[in-house]
Amino acid sequence: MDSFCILFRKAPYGTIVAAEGLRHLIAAAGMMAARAILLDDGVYLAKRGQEPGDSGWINLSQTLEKALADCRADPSCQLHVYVHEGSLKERNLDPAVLVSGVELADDDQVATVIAEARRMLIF
Amino acid sequence: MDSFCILFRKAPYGTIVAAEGLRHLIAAAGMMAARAILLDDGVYLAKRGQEPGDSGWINLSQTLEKALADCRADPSCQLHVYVHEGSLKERNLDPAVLVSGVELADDDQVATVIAEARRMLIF
Amino acid sequence: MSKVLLMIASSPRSMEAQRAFHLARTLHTQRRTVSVVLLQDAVLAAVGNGPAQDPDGLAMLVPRGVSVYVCEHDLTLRGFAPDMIGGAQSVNDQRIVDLMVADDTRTFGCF
Amino acid sequence: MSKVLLMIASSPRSMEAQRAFHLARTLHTQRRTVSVVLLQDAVLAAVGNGPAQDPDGLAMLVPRGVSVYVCEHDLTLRGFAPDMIGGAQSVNDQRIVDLMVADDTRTFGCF
Amino acid sequence: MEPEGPASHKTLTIFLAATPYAGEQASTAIRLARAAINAGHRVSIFASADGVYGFTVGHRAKGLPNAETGFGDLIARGAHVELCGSCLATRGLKRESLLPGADPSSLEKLFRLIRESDVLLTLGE
Amino acid sequence: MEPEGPASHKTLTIFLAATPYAGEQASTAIRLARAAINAGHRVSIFASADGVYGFTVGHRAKGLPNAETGFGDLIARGAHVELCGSCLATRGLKRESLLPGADPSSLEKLFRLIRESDVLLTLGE
Repeated sequence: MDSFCILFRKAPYGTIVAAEGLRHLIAAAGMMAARAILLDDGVYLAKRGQEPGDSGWINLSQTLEKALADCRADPSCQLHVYVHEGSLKERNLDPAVLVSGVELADDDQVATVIAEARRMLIF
Repeated sequence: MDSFCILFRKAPYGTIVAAEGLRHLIAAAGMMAARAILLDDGVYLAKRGQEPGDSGWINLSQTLEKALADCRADPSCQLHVYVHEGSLKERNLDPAVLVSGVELADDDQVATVIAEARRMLIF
Repeated sequence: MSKVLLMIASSPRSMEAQRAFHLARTLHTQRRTVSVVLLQDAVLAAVGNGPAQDPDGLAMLVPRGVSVYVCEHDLTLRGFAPDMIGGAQSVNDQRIVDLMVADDTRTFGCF
Repeated sequence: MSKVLLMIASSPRSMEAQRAFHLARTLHTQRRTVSVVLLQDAVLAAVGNGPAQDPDGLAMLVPRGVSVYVCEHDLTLRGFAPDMIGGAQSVNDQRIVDLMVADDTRTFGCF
Repeated sequence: MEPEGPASHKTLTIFLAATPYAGEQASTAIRLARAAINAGHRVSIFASADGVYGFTVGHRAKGLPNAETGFGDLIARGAHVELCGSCLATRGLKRESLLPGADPSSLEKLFRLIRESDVLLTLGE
Repeated sequence: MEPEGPASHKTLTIFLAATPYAGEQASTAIRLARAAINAGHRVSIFASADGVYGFTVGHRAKGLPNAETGFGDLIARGAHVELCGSCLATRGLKRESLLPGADPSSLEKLFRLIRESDVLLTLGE
């Protein structure tokens, strides 16, 4: 029950915040049970098909997807990424456009994940 | 008609932005016809009675009020500070709590001041 | 079930503060004990905002039994007197720390 | 009367972007020629937001005759194809500069 | 549940991601850290991303709180400070430009700090 | 109305108040400045507040655009860059840590730049 949680609230690229959250999530997953919640503009982090091209950015949704896949392949790794359904709906985003491995969560589930977290970083 | 305009959109102190806007407004008023618009959280910049105490901050609304008074005393100075009525109303702020020298403006007047500006800085 | 303390620092109308207010309501609905500390620009939520101005915000939390604490330093800095707030309590830094580290409290923030 | 070009970079739901959308409507009501360029997170206003989702935002500008241009670079970076937008035009950096420096245009931004 | 220590010996970790002059975040970190130390708690500050700019030297702030003075004072009072090392490298900040007592660190050390803390507070943009 | 020059010789001034790694603002400034220069326009960048951090040297950015490289390239292509002098002092940034071609300036010079420009664009937080 007592897990570490990272909250993603902002869209990727426009601010560094989502990229920073992702960097911390990946590091946390290697060390402890980690959960992430993507809500409000944070849901855009999981949008598949991002194309940084020669911008210098890494592809953030692909990095998230790879972290989830790597974790599934490692029995000791405990990582869950929840995407807030209400935020998707408000933005007219179909869950089908998200990278694989993320889980949907409603208001109630989001609040429960937060309340169960022993500590939370907010991005 | 062709004046320089500075837009204040954020509350003072929480971010540096309002203080920066004010610094630029005072400098601009010494060099050209300058107008400022306080709207959204920017209206809080003109709230009288700010008390920085020993925080290290200057009193921003007092600084604004003094700039307006100094300008009135100087016939060559052209400075107008407009406060958006709708933003005050949304925040339940009475115009009586504002420092002296500012002028109220409605949506239409705000849009006109902006459209008439030759150049605008946004804070 | 432990108590939850939400620390809010963003402007009341920002997405960040609105999300925190919404979360406080949901946690309260889950029958958790929820408190809120307002810091920085978030203190503006405690002045002049009746329910009519902000139906989804702070004003609905106080009547539901959510304790709302407002950073006195940040209120007076912005020109508001500590006695301007209805249903919320103005607190100094020491009291904020006490709330944050209280036993059986999970502190999350700043939103 | 010169044309007005508003450059918007903030997230569509932010106070900053909402203010810019509102300003565009008011300028349009004043019978000025208004165009909008969406950059950075503001490009998200052009994807998936029907009028039902955002009655006061971008979706109401296009039918009123406000030209809306969307930065192609920032759209594709975020995983959206340029053809996903209804009523808006995706543009490259060169075209954005052309719009900004066009004769008789007053460019204001970024909101 | 982990055992809770007595109220007088909690550990507060502040994760600071805002620049020193972005607004009030550095002041908030300093004020809360000072109050916590005064009450006998342990305080750690981990500066990340643009937060690392706060721990350079030579600031001459006018009209707004001097972050260098505030952070230096906290370090003198026993606050523990670590800075994200890769964030320093990204920004070209070298060790000799840093406030004494504010040392480059790593994500691994951050999560060790977090695990050892009773309260974790993020102060970002 | 001031006289408008031919479309091919406008002056664009970018007022940059965001840190180089706050997000996309520095990249936007660089991309638009580059496009403007390519089209034959003059470009000035005035960095203010946290924007001055973008014009230091030694950045080693990974996974996000390197602002130093971008700004250095712009200066090489003829972009004119000025930095708010008091903002540098506030942050303890010394001349020797600055990108060559990015010089400390003043509010007076900023407003001279603004008066001489056809388009003024703010890129802030």
